Amino acid sequence: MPKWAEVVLVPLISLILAAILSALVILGIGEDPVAAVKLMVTGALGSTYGWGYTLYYATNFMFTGLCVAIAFHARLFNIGGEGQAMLGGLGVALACLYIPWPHWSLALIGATTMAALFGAAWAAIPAFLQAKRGSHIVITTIMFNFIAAAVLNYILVNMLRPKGSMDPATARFPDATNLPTLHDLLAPIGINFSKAAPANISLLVAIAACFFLWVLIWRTRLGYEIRAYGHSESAAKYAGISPVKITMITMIISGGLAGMMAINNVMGESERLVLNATEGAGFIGIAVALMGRSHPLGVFLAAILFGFLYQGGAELALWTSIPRELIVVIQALVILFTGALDNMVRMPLEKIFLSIRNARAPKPERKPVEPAE
Amino acid sequence: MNDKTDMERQATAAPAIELKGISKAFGPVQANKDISIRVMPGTIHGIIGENGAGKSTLMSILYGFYKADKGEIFISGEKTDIPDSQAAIAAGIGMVFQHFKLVENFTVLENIILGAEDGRLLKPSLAKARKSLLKLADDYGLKVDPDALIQDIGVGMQQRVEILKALYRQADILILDEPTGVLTPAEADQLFRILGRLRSEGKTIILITHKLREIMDITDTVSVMRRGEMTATVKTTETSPAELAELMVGRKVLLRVDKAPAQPRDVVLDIHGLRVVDEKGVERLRGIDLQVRAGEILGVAGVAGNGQSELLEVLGGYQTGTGSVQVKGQALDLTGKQSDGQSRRNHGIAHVPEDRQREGLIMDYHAWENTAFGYHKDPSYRSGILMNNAAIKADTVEKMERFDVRPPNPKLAAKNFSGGNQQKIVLAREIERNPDLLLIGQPTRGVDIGAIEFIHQQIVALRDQGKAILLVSVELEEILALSDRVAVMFDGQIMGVRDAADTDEKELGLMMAGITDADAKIGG
Amino acid sequence: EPALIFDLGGKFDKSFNEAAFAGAQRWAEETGETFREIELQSEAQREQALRRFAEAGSNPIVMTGFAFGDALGQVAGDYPETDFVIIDMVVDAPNVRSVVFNEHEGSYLVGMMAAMASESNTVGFIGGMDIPLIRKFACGYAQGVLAANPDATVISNMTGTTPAAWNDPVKGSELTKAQISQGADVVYAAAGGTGVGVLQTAADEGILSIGVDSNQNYMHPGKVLTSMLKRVDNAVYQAMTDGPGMEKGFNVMGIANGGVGYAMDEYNKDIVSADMQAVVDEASAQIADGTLMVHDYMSDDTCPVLDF
Amino acid sequence: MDYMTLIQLLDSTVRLATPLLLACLAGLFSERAGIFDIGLDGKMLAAAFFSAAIAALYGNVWLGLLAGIAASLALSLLHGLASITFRGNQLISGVAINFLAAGLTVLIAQDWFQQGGRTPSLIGGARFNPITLPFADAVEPVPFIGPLYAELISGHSILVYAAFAAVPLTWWLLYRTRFGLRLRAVGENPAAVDTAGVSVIGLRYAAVCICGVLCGIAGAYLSTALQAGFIKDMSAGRGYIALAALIFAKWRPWYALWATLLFGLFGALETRPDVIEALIGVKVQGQLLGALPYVMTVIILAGFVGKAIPPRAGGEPYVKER
Ligand SMILES: Nc1ncnc2c1ncn2[C@@H]1O[C@H](COP(=O)(O)OP(=O)(O)OP(=O)(O)O)[C@@H](O)[C@H]1O
Ligand SMILES: Nc1ncnc2c1ncn2[C@@H]1O[C@H](COP(=O)(O)OP(=O)(O)OP(=O)(O)O)[C@@H](O)[C@H]1O
Ligand SMILES: [Mg+2]
Ligand SMILES: [Mg+2]
Repeated sequence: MPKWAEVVLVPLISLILAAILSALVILGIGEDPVAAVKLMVTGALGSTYGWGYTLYYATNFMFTGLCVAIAFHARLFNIGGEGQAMLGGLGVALACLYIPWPHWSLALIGATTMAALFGAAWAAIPAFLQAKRGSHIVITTIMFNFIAAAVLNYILVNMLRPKGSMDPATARFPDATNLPTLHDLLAPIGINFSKAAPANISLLVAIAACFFLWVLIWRTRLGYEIRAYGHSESAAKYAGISPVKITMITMIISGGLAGMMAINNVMGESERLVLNATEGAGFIGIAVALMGRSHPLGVFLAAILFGFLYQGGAELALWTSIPRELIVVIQALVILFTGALDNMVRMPLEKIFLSIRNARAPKPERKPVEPAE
Repeated sequence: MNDKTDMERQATAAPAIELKGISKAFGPVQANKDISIRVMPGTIHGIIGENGAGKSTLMSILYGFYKADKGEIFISGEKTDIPDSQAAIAAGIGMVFQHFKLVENFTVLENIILGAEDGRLLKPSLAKARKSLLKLADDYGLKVDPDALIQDIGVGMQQRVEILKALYRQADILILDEPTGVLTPAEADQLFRILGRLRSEGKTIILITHKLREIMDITDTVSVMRRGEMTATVKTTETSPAELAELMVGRKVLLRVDKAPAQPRDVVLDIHGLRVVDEKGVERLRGIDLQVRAGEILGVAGVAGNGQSELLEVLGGYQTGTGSVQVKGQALDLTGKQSDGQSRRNHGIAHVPEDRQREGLIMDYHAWENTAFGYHKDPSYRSGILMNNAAIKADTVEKMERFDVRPPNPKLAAKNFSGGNQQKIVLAREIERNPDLLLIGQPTRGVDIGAIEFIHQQIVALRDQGKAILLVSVELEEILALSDRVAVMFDGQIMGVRDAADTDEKELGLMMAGITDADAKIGG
Repeated sequence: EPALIFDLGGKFDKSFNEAAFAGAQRWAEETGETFREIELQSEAQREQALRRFAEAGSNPIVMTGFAFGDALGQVAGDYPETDFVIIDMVVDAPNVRSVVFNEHEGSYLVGMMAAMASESNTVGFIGGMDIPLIRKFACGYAQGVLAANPDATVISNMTGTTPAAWNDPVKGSELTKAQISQGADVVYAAAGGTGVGVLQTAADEGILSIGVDSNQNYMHPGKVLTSMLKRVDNAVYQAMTDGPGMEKGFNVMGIANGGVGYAMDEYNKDIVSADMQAVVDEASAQIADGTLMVHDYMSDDTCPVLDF
Repeated sequence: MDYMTLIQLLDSTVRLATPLLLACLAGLFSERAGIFDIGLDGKMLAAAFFSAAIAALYGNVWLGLLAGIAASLALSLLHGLASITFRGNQLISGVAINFLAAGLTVLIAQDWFQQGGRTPSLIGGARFNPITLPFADAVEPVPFIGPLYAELISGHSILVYAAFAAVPLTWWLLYRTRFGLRLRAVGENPAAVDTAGVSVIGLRYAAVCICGVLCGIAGAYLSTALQAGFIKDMSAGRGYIALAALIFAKWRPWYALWATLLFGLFGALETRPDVIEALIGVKVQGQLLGALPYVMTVIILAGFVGKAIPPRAGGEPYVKER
């Protein structure tokens, strides 16, 4: 099968199948699917305001998607992005609240560092347990999500909550730490981007992270070692690649990326740390990484798709009486068709392409027996 | 198509197996092309061919593991449909695969009854199988411990279990796919005695092997496959190894290693009192002393599992041990704390591991990425903090050319090369490093004749450049052909070291069985 | 057209948000007009929903839940023509009406009833997620219990620390059983969906329970002692009736103005004695006229009678 | 801690462990056959909804149970379709199923009952009621044994007894029958099963279906026995805890029992902070107490259980031809 079909056609057909099923569900609850899709598209992509929200969500998913993707390369399944992102939020909050930053740019650097450190630290413990004690990382990271929620709750309620506030949340960060939104960034070049939308400079950080991760995975020795370890632990040992080291480093990078999500939702959007800041973005990251085939570019695109679903779904809930759970169902169908059932699409496509190829080459010459990739 | 020769026409009985026009494609790969073959009952029929020629595929079709795209199967003259293995078993076919199909953490008995249980409960089935097993053991000398776990027994034993599985299912036709690849000479001999015995009872046997000696020794007829096609079927008595080799490879091949006498110089590798205890606490190496000099090949012979693997691993830096190992006078760290595969390479040690697919290569990496494997930190492969992929690719193209890797495409994933070519990629990587010491394990396991010849030449050439070579192989023939001196390992110890010129298979075989000179003399 | 925004718990939480919905519904039925509504699914949507409704011309915009405080503080200034009503939180802006409830007062009353109804002198409190607001309920309740019976014991548990604590009736049920085994024979649930499990188990095990926010007496007739009413419905109804141009500022809904109270209806009239009612009504009057002060946990993050 | 407190704690343990145990055994069948299943939670949730919904509509809890099993089975078959027939990624399929169940249950509940994603409360025959074992009342006054029998052993719903009976049954099925032998084999080396003439696909579907049935019972237990109705997300992550228990149990039935009882005990202890305080002498903060089971799990995983080796072919689709 040609590469373009693998990369474009298969996911596209899967998406269409998911869309058809979603439409059936919408019909099933007595609503009009065409109107719903129109509303979603105009709501999410029809204005800079919609784009602003779509990109805001996409930024979150890029970070968590990359978090899961890098771990996948080392054959580690990090389900703990949620907890790592929560701790990242804590790091951002501490950085923004207790350090008097003179300018947002410095604050961004400081907060990013803290977010990454906190997220990385939270991932490092399960990594250590896996590398040294053989504890199953899937389970420890799930447990660490729960523990993170408890720790964050404790700290917010008992330590960071301003006196008299009933919200388990920190105080608002000082103005100097407020990040420029896309409106601020695009105004100088004459684009009038919606002022209300939360998409902010973190989007650029996320895109940079995608690029750096791509370089890391495919252009550096560390990336080479991570992938080698992911493919074969025994071979990695032979080559002098330490499983302990790779497990630790990969999970630290992974947790750091998840933690960095906090510069978007905590620092960029709410400008304070609330209890439920991550809202399951860590779990969406799994779907994003899988759909993006663990490739940073794929993660980028999948994150935007999920951002669209989130924002489109919000618009649906805003203007129709369709329950918000419909979006959960649509997400599920997208994950199912593009992730789990993609062979259902690929197998027949492969056959079609093979027969096309055979039809083109009239007499199969005596080709060497080795397959051509 | 091959000429339907005389012999088959003369036969009066219907062939036990007849395949007609079998074709099979895996995606774009045409593994079998219009193959026809007849196998007479009560004979041993050999099939030879290069790696990837399609031998295993053809047999798997006969056994119902794969479905042929085209073609017909006749069993004892009757057209038989074999859509799955169940049908094959019902037709009296049993198969021992190249890669055993055993459940590792089941007992021997459980593996034997799997799929052939009597009734829904296990107890009666197990009891019955235990009885038949005893009888089969008596009849054919196939002794196994029915309660041992597969993961705890050696490969030779595992193969027995596979054969017993087939016999327990009352197979009349037995297919063996490269059965001797993992066996010691003694085990192989025993296997052939058993096969002879089975033939004499009227069973039909198909034997796939790369070893021409085995073909000549035991088969009645032999078919040659090349690139998915059947190129010839001949009577064994009417052919010669040289002819078969030529039919296989499509050109003349040299069947012996041509080498000048060694000119050993300084000691490069000096091992004293080396001990290794594995994770389970079992002592795998129990005080090894060995020296390898520059310009010589030291062959380590032994039945698999007697510590050779651990020896290579500890020297290669990914197993911990105690004792002293010096390379060119410098001590190696054996604790695993300051050392790993990387530091060994810095010491000028190159290592061709025993299992190329599990250790030597990343099967999903491109050939060029595998060329850098283990040397990915080499300065020449680096530009700044990034890897210099262009340099690696260029290097790969050169190496592929020098080692005649086919196809010479650096972008092909390692898993898409045949076994022989995979081995050449590993060899190219390690030999071209110009190491002071080359560790090399099972260099030609599962490799076809054409490639073996080439690989042996490369090893000898490296020796002639004055490098020290430690060769581990379970093929005695290979050890004797390549080595200048031979050490025999048994139960984690060195039983003795001999000059290759002064010893023979018989003596080494005894030592491999743990019988020392003294014993041998008393016994003999 | 007014708009109503529900908090993350969802419209049908059988308590807080549902009460708001009921108030809006009542307004719609009486006036024959319609209102817009949305259930949030994400934190980032708070501000989004506010802006979208404001831009679409909805007025007034009513929101339920303290968590809107921050977002409203950001948004209110941008839409000076729009009136906002926030419930459970104070936002200081000229076009915002803030409605807060003295839940501790209502909880105090039901606490007194619990103490009087208890035969074992042990009563329980089961909270949802452990946040200050819920501690405020617990603290008021405990004060009421001890006021009615200084020897009584109050057992207090929170269901959990994550939002899942609002939706875990199984755990609510186990907590109830645990409190029963410690002797509790009246339990007060302030736990959203988890409370459903509490009330159910209390009914199954033959003890009394106390509902929260809305009147939940009907859920197990004769088994629910009373419900602590938080008249979110009234607040919403009032806001919608007042409409644009309403009076802004800070509205405290306490016992004095009927904002909180306890529920009496046909389902519990047989289990609440006249004596009991008399005592509670007297306390209610004292709180209303300021002679009795119930300590508010959130005023200083401490509770004189209960440890958390 | 006195004896009655202990009995009460254990009683609570049994109730909390039951859904975990059923889900854990469900996962055991699936994973022993080589199909990883992180969709246990979703299946439980779907079953909880459909059993409560049908029980509410027809007033018959047995019908409800069947409906719950059917719903869970349908999701299992979906998982089978994705991971067996189409050789998809088993983890992603599980994630999708969890999302699907979370969304669909509320959507359908809202469509059917308009109660904000709940079912009406179940009454009478629409619920599984506790069963009093013979002589429980008579034995009650006997010291020690009496409370043990009357409080702890007697007085659970029939599904609890079914769950406990499922443990020896599972053990027997796995280790004493042909089906069990083949099932374990297919999770270790499907090629061995295939070449032995047994259908890998058939076996795996069978395992996945058993998993569906057990998850269905677990879900029905939540909404029709422990509770009297469905509310959204009521599985509250129990499917994940069951998975943790499965790894804890090293994929073995008896260990699964002990593991889920241990997790149940954690849950029970969480309802009794006073007992914990009495036991360890310091008051534990509420938020931290909630995290205790998870912390304990991590500690145990790190310290005492060592490497749990999953079935070797687990998670990998069986691919013969590339
Ligand atoms: N399951 C499979 N899927 C795809 N291609 C396959 C599969 N099995 C074999 N092939 C390809 O078919 C060709 C024939 O392989 P086969 O295993 O039959 O060779 P062989 O003669 O047994 O070689 P060897 O001596 O190495 O065992 C090879 O190119 C191989 O890569
Ligand atoms: N705690 C226990 N209580 C009762 N029976 C047990 C317990 N632990 C194990 N068993 C049973 O004892 C037998 C041997 O157990 P063992 O753990 O060796 O199983 P196994 O067959 O080796 O499993 P596997 O194939 O997973 O390695 C099994 O039948 C098992 O179910
Ligand atoms: Mg082969
Ligand atoms: Mg075992």
